[in-house]
Amino acid sequence: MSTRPSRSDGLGSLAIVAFVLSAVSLGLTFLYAPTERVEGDIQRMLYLHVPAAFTMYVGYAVVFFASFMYLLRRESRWDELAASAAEVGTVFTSMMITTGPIWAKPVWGTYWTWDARLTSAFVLWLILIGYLMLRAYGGHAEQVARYCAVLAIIGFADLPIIHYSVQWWRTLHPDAKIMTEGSPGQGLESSMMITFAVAFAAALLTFTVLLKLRLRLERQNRRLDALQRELTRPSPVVLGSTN
Amino acid sequence: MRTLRAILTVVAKDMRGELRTKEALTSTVVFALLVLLVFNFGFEPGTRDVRLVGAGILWSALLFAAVLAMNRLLLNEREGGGLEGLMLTPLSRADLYVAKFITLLCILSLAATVTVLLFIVLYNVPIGDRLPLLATVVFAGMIGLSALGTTFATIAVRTRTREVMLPLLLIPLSVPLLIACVESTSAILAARDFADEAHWLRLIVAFDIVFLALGYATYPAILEE
Amino acid sequence: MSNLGFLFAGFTVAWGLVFGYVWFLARRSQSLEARLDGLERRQRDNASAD
Amino acid sequence: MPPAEPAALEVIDLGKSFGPAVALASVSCSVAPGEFVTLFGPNGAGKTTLIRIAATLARPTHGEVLLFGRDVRKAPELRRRIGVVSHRSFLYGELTARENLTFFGRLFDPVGAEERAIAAARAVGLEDRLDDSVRSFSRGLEQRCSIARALVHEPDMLLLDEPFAGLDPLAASNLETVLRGAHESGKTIIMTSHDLAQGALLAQRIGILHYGSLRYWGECPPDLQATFNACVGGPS
Repeated sequence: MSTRPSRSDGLGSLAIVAFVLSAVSLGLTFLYAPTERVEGDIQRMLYLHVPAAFTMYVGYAVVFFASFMYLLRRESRWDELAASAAEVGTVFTSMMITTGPIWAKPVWGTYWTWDARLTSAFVLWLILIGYLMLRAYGGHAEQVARYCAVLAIIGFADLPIIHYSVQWWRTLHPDAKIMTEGSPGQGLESSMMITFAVAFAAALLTFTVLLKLRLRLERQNRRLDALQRELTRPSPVVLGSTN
Repeated sequence: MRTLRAILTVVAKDMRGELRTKEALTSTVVFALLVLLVFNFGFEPGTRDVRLVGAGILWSALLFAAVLAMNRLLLNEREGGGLEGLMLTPLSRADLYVAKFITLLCILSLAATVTVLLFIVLYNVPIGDRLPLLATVVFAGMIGLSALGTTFATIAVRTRTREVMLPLLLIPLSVPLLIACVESTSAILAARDFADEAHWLRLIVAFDIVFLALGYATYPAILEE
Repeated sequence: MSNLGFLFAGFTVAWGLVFGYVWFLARRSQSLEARLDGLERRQRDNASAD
Repeated sequence: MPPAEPAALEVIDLGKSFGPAVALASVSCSVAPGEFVTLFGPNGAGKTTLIRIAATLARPTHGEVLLFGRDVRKAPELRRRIGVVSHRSFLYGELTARENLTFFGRLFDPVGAEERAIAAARAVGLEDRLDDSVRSFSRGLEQRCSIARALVHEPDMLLLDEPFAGLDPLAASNLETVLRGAHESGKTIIMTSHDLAQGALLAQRIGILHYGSLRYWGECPPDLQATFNACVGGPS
């Protein structure tokens, strides 16, 4: 069925590149990028937060695409990809959802507020948790694959609706628009742009490495499951042997 | 025509079974009543307060009662091997979605009617002639909940932790619907000009259409191995 | 500036998450290996018993 | 009988798997109209999977299954020609036997559903209990009602998954009579069984499945136990 993945799939060297790039990004963030005038040093958190958020959306897109392909083709490799991307995506979602409040405390004076972006991020995180729970408790492997694919497709269609509803909910309130997130792009210095670019590349590369690692593990796990079932099948019990 | 008739046959069978045991209906209404009671302790009810928090209370009661009804309803199907019996008939899997959706909508609408009336009485809501508007919003909300609920109750009932699984999957996905329903309900309760709030009703309708279509399209994948 | 404390906390959490996840994957990989060992042993036992 | 009549069930290189996990490897066989076939095999051999695919409940990963010459995946109306009995009854406990049978009959054809329901109940000897709710039935009665449900649309073929499991001797002999009657009226019958004696009693042809492949297919051998052991016993 599935071919044994070759040892030299380049994952090791890719991991090294990802690590080096992340270290470079860290260096640029603290040594190269200028201190922002209004927010001060804490603004450097955004070099982590924004790429993490972007990578989360990439993860979502991969899960959606793989789920769609799974329902279309019913090949287990698409389900393996969806399962892996959802888990790695959860790591980046968690990264975004923890660095966000830590950045917000000194800037906004509060860890959490039910602002539009925070709320929708929180909802997305909950959807992913539900997805992983369904993976864990959904029954036998083939059933889990179908159920999770349906959840991923419905969840993905929900993303824009969540975004707009939360936006309306907050901006149309009289007490809205307390604060807007430090939006990159407005009068950004070129050194900031470069730092952001490296940070994005580092995050995406880290995502790729983790995804490949997780995917390899998933495949091995499934092959082992199948092997175990073959080998530990109960020896045939014959009833009615009085015949 | 033939399909429609078969779908209605399934709905009639479901409703007959439900009206005989009244399991989903009674448990849902009693549960909604309990939520209304508990919130009563949280917020000192008075005419002014109801305008602010009434919508939240009403929709909390409706949402949690709906989750309860969904769990009950598909559990009945599961007892005898459930949907598989229906899958052996000429009805297509997508038609089964329509049948289950209509049944769920009927039961949720009945339960919601009772809940809304209880809410109005218990919280002294000065609703006046805005009752039809409130009914429209509640019914539109129930369509959306039933559309998602049919899909996820079918999934949850076959998982190991179904009581937790259904709300865990359903509620985050229904957030836009809930926001829109709460916002338009509070506009109605506060007697604000509804023309300014019409975008919420449009959002509810869009949500209903999108998730009915997706539910219809993906239901075969849930049922068929 | 006390902000640096927050900054440090944020970066620690983020890197911690990635390395924690890698560690978690490594643990799972180890448990797979253990299962594989068990199966191999079982297979050998079966073969010698038959 | 015209010679060109297609087989009641034709299975060609059928496989069902999910990734590396294989439920059915590659099964090919053919069942003539009016034949009575019993499938044997240890747990997890693929019997239920085969029945479920033939019943249009599961899709094959590869290969083809033809019912009366037509692909099961492309012709859902073939469900009118098969009746399926599984270890679950597919009945609704809160409704009576009559309501259950009429309901299923109506889904196939609204005309004359009530009459067909009564006829099906009579065929399994359930006519006295028609107005009792299914929840009050014993396992044997429930099983009979389940068979009546499978017969209510007058199918040409019956697919039964472990119909004798959990029945006491009296109920089992009742079921045997019902199956013999259905077979004599010209229906093709395919069932699975893990009980060699019971399963071989009515079968004209048997199949033995092991590890998802068909190890034996043909007339019932004189010493079924020995054949069975040879198929599933030693290392393959």
